[in-house]
Amino acid sequence: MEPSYDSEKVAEIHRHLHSHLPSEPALRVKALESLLVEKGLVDPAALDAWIEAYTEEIGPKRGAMVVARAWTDPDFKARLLADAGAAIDEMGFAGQASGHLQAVENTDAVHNLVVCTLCSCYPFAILGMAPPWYKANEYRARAVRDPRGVLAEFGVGIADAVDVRVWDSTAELRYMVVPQRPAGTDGLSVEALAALVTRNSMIGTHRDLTVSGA
Amino acid sequence: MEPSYDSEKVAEIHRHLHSHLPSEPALRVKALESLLVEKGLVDPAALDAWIEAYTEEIGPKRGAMVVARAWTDPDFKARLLADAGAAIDEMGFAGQASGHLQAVENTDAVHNLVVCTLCSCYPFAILGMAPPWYKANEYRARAVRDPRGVLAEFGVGIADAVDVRVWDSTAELRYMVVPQRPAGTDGLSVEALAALVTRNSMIGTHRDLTVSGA
Amino acid sequence: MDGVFDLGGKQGFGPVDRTHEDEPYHSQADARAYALSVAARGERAYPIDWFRHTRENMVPTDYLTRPYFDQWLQTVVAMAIDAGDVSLDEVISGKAKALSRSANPMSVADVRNMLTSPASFEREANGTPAFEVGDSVRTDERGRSGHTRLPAYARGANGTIHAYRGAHLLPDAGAKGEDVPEHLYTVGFAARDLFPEVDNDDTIYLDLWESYFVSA
Amino acid sequence: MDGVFDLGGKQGFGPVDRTHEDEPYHSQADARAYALSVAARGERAYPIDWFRHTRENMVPTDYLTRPYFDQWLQTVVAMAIDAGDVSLDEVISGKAKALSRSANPMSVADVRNMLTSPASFEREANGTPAFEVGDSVRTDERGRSGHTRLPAYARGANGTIHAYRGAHLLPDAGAKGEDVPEHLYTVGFAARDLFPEVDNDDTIYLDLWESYFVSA
Repeated sequence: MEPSYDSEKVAEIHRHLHSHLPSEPALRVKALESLLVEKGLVDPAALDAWIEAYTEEIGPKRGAMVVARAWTDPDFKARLLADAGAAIDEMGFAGQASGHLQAVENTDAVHNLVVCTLCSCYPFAILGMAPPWYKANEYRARAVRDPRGVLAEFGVGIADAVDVRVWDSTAELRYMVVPQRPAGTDGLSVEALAALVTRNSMIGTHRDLTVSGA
Repeated sequence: MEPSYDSEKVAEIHRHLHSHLPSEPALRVKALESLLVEKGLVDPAALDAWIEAYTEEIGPKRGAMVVARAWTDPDFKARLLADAGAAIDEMGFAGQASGHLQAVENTDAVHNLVVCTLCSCYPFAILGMAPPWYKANEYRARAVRDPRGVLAEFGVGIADAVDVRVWDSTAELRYMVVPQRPAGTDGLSVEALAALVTRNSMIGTHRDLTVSGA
Repeated sequence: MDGVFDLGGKQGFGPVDRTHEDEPYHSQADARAYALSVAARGERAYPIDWFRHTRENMVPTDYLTRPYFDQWLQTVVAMAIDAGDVSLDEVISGKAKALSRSANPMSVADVRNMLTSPASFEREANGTPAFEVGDSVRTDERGRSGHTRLPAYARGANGTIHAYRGAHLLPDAGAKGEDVPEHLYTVGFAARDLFPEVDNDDTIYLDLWESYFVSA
Repeated sequence: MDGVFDLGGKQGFGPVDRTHEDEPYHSQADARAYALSVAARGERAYPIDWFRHTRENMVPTDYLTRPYFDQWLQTVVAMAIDAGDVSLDEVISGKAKALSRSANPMSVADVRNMLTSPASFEREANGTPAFEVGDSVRTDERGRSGHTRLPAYARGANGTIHAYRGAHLLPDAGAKGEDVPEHLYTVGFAARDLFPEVDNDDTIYLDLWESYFVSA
């Protein structure tokens, strides 16, 4: 059958699941996995492929490579800021949720921060799995209302003169922050530069990258 | 000391209590009772007095007496609709949350329903303890948005031609509904009439009272 | 304040559960929690809106999942800790270090008195009310940062003055320990103006203070 | 839809917990729940906004308390029950009565393909965009009854068009199984226009569809 697209119907299904599935998350997941596999709706090999993809292959190192290249290749940086989806495709990184990727650049006068207040959308293909805090109620609630307070909790102080720009990515556009290149990195290779780029700097909860990579 | 009136401070206190008090409600209450009594902040005899007041003495029978009198005494009814707080004081029922009581009358063309969406305010002195559903998220969320749907769940069908008036009692005014007197009750005493008045009819989740009192 | 407590009109909530509806207390713990929360407020005449605002600042998931009087009790304890009548350490350890300096607990006579003495929140007005019955009003669009009593569902909405109620203490000020009387009105809103799916002529009434309106 | 999921700007939430931030999955169950929720969507190309709307219709306290991918998994299972691929009885009992008639599960090759093929939500536009970069816009006041992507904190607010993004599938229609392309804009809002306590010049950007605006 086709989906009903009926809010009331799925709400009622959720209430049944709430009442009848195990309340412990691990048991609930196990029960559902057994059934979905038994029904033939899920191939166990596909499960392993999904898990491994984000354990072994896809993670914030991709984003870091993109940033490092942008720091060292002005033409690439221009392409990245104009159409990030196409630019990461050049590097073989196109994938989940990267179709409408936007890159936003930090400067001395601007700090960017990314959130999705409605459901935790995230650019998987370029940053891997979102950290738990990105998906947490606290971050979703506070990032738009008190970004400077949230940043302070991450150890990031923002001077009054710096404008904070919060990107609430609730449509299909996804955002990555291009952090500023740290001082004292003139001689470093692209690979060495990429090693300095933290995942949080590409979400915006880290600002000042350092040569020690902290 | 005086209260700080500092939102952040009490929010932080709540987070500590969340983390450190027993998660089981009965154990939490027991632990707090022991401490408050030991600190001398609470007199156990006062606790018993509060509990007994709403078990033995104050309950929806009071509201029912008010309604029955209004049905049989037009002057009292006029006073009740003009100033319910003063009218119930005549009957010795003034008490908690009755200082700004309002009575709203059901008619063939109007049905009234009472809720407090912000915190479950309720006219204790005249109706006793609020039922759990009145304090529940579901009732608070839905009574203003879908009163007819909520009423249907209570077995109350409202004809399209009848206007529903929802009183969201978020200030210090409290509301009681004066239900319609059922047919076939001409010869009944005030006491017998009062026995027909249900608590839910005075909140508005019951409409058609019957001589069998159902 | 915007928060999860502002439940009016929120969708996704299921049927109303009517369990225990005919007992004054749904459990022994419920009865004790109620009594403790009213008795422990005793000597201090906390403004009612400081109580409400302290409750609003509970951990949001506790607010939505814990029993009602259990929340009252935790709120009263949080207010007592804030005011220094008991320490956080004492509450967490369960061990009283000393009698409270301010201990003068509510007596049974106090209880009897409270049970027969309704509080009034009406005060002498400052100036005349700006609106009359029948006037159109529009509510504030964005709410207030602190405690306030204009629910989110009725913000930025057009309504009609149904009644003038005198000057009552403004909750926004009460939650800060200030007594500020302000004109209070009952306002009727067409349900169809508040909720997009409504197709009837039902009316929602709210009691709102004059400063919650932006224009006539 | 108004619901607890619309968290932006809600107050009362405490510090951000950074536990497990450096592992892709915070537990084995988290990893399995993720994989199941993406693999079980397999053959059916559910509109992304039907998935989101089904998640929004979870029991509200589950939404706020359960792990993220655990919610995804329950959402996918609810969609599968709704579509008849598995019955509620089977899910509750844990006993499959028969192979799903439609069973044609996602293969490893399908996974590899999805991992390298970004979906596009851009479509041919119907007509020209009504707004240009720099235009002032005002968002809808009251929201929509069903799924929509205008957060409550940005309703009834004035903003400025920052960029035009082409015509994208409208989420409100997608949640009903309809493909409706509509002009999409990135809109900047002064934080001080959204939240009363803000006293800086920060900006909040949202990607909003043309029908979310009420006037220029």
